[in-house]
Amino acid sequence: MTTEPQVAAEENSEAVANVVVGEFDGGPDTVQRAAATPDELQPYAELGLRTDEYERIREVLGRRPTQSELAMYSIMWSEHCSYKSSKVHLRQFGEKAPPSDRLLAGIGENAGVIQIADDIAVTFKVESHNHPSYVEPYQGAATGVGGIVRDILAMGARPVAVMDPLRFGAADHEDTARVLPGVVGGIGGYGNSLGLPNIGGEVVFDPCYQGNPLVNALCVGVLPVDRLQNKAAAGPGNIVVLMGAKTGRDGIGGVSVLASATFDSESEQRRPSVQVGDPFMEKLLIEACLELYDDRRVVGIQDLGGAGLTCALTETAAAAGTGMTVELDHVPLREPSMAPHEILASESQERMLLIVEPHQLEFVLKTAARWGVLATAIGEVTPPGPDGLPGRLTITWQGHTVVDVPPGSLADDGPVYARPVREPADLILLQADRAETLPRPSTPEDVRATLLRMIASPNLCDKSWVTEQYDRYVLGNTVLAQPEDAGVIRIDESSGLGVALSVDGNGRYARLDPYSGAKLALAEAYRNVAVTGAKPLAVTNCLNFGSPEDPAVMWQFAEAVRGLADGCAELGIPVTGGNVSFYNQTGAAAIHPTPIVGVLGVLDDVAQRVPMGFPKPAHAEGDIIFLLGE
Amino acid sequence: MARVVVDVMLKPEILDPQGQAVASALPRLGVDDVTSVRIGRRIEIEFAGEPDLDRAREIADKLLANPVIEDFALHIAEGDSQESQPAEAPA
Amino acid sequence: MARVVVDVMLKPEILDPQGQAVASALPRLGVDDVTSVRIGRRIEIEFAGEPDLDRAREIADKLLANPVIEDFALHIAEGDSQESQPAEAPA
Amino acid sequence: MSARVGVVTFPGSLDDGDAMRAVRLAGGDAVGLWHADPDLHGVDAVILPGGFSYGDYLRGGAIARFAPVMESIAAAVRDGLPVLGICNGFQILCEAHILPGALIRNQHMHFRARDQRLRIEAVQPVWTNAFNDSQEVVIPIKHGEGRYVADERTLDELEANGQVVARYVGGNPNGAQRDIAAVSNAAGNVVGMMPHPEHAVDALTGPSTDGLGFFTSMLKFLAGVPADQGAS
Ligand SMILES: Nc1ncnc2c1ncn2[C@@H]1O[C@H](COP(=O)(O)OP(=O)(O)O)[C@@H](O)[C@H]1O
Repeated sequence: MTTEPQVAAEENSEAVANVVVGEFDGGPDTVQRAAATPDELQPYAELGLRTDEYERIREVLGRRPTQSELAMYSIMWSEHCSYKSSKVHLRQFGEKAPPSDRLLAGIGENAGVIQIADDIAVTFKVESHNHPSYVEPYQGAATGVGGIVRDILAMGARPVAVMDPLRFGAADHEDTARVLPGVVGGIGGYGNSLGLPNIGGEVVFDPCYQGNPLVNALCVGVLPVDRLQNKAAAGPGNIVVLMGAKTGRDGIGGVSVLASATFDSESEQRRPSVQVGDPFMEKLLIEACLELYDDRRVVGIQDLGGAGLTCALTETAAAAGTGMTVELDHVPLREPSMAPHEILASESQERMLLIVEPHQLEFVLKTAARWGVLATAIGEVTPPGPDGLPGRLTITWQGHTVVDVPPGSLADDGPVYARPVREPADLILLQADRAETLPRPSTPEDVRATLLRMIASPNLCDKSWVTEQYDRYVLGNTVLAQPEDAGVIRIDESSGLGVALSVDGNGRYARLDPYSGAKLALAEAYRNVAVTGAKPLAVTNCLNFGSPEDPAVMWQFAEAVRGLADGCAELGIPVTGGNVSFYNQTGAAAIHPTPIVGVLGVLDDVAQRVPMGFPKPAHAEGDIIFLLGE
Repeated sequence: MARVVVDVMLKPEILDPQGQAVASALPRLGVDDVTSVRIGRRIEIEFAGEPDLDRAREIADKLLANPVIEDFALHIAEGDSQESQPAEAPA
Repeated sequence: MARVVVDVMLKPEILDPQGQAVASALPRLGVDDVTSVRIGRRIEIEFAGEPDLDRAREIADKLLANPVIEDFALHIAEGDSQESQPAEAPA
Repeated sequence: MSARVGVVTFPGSLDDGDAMRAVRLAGGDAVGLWHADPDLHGVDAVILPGGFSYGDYLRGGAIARFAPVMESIAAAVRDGLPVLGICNGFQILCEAHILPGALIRNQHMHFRARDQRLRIEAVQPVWTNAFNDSQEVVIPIKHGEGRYVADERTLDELEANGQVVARYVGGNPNGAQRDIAAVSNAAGNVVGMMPHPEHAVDALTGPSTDGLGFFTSMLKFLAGVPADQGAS
């Protein structure tokens, strides 16, 4: 699951925000009503669904969807939730991956989990929050950190560090002066308040990111192997608990087209797509969840991110093959007037969905209360259907059934497209303009001038204005952080066991050759980890691209994925998770294809790590410097 | 001396973690009848000459409030400091 | 609905860098006649029943303002949101 | 038997684990204290750790000051209990008026994390007896609201009484008045400091081991100070 809103869908919906759905006769659009009014027009196109997709929904349901169902399908079948354009390519990560017995959870889970000792595992993942960070840099970046931290938490891990690969437009552009301080402030504000050391990242400037800054955030967490959690809503009769912040109208821009007729244009504005983060609530949520895991109180757990309750309910039920009944009236609301589809679509932050056995409910509520976190039973797991068929998700609101769907149809069986790909027309020209043809500095003065220009360039200059806003020491296990090429943290104080992490990417290389560009990003991160003395074990990635509907972009994407998958196969380490961010595009201009690759390695004893700087020579005559490689 | 006061508050539908944290601390002070706390900013702008509302509105719009998440309102206040404003001085 | 509004400002002798930053950005907006900008907090407290000024003053005194560095003032405001308060709406 | 040192966890405390580790490395027994529990469990000293108690959205420490545990601490302080407030803990002590002054937003308005040089200005018996007069140490800072302010008279008094425990040198990171990084109460048993000595106790994970001195000072004090230094 990702928290990346789909730009195209958002733009669509704004344009037609005033479409009214049929007559509303006061009550909600129920399943019964939907069955009785098959011809009612529905604004599926405005919600970003194609006609054939809408037809498929009607087929799945055997009737038209209710308003709430339509909202749910539009979210779950969107690019960012369904991976409909990327799925066919991402499969290579699994197919080409070397076998590994260390992988406890892989692609498809909230984050990949890698065993690094008999009883210790780590989990890590990088995710994007690009578009929200452009709209509201501070909150967008802050909630980006919040979102990836919950992914890690959902695996059963205590989050222990974050990293933040960033891309901005030109350093001297006035909008960069708005975006950059906000993004850095948001990442620091959220991460520092959670007590997560920031152990590395990137700051890169390029005009291609002017309208589409990239805010990727990586989180790594640690868990005892036997505390691994999963999202399956197993066990009919178990209780569905919503824990954390109240639900408000955050981030429901995408479904605001479903406004009821009673909303006037003024309340129309009261539909922020900006989410505000509350790191304090998240910190409490982390502590409460970890206590519940340790006490074995939860059967399944899922974070709420981009698609809110819709995603969490359908994914947990689908993962177990069970059904679920949910009473939306029990969801604690920040704004009492919310309609059911708004509750289902809300992207309010700092929430988790828990599946607990009935006799554990009291303990769960007590633990939550002790940490000052709201926890509410909102539903129940129901048995699978007869003949091994999966169960159904039914959702009621004020006594009416507003949703009755097979959860797998939303979570797993979304549309899949093999989009057309075409090599960008300008690529040949770009590639022909080779570095060899550039003028070379020939005199010492030229060399000096070139060197000075390079040192002063924003992409190479000192990054401490950024990194000084991040806490690197909290938790007391940071062994290497800025300005090192890889971050190293200690996991086990007694043995010295630790991990090294690096995130790297180069959009300019990828623009010239996405296949090699992705491989180079992987190689760089791999090297950065290896030179600390760590053994690289696993890969995560965030693929930032333009519109998948543009065959040239899709070609870049396909090539980059192929390159990364091949590179991983050659190096013998698996991709364990990641995230795709499409539509990083201003008008027809896409950003450079920017695959960001994170590599995690393990060190048996962090005291043996090799830092980047040359230490004071141990011998009077000085140490010898070698250059390895070609 | 007269100043323009700009009050900037989060839009009502936007989560206000600050206000929420204060609200939930109140019971510990023995206060149980507060239903909500919202926290925003108060900005006092002093002009060299007459307080200029239009100017202040422009400043608020461009610099003081973040229109994505905040609303603002402004008014002219008399007196040296907040305490001596008749309308605000029950303290 | 009525609320109590508490305005908290840094004492005048305490440097307010945020206000200063705004003030020094103004010339770039073409504003040259502002002599000072001070930034404080505006806190809106809603009570279950009638707005309770004494209660609010107690909350302000104990929690909302730190007397070492801040002053506060309070008043009752009518209306749903800041914009519609008559007392503050000469804008 | 080694001294028992309580470390309070508030909701939003972050450096509580580090403070406990530092106590152990210095040779003490670390005891976790919970904000909602007024019982100090008979500890010999208390550390209020860094973090963002209750989110610190209003002012650092403003809400934590009302935690049940703080009432017990305020009472025990009057009886001479050694208390160290680090960063957020310093803010809490100022908000509770256990220490004079206040900590407000950094002058440059950014959160700042860096390895900071400090000069120990008061070798006082409880928390800094392990240092030499005017010794310079390197200890990390990391805060957004660390600018120490007080009125001039208070500042003069602090200086005159030797209550300025440490000052920033080589650059003031937050605009603190008179470069003040740490102060004590008049009795000397309570010290508040913005820098994080608990992050400078192990060369592997910190910029130095200079921070250890604060913890060993306190343990030495509890073990019984040499007569010539005298307890407060
Ligand atoms: N956004 C960021 N967040 C955290 N650390 C960063 C960030 N950007 C750069 N850094 C860190 O600053 C250091 C220098 O970065 P950079 O100049 O990009 O180095 P390099 O070119 O060697 O990767 C590295 O340790 C890097 O991890």
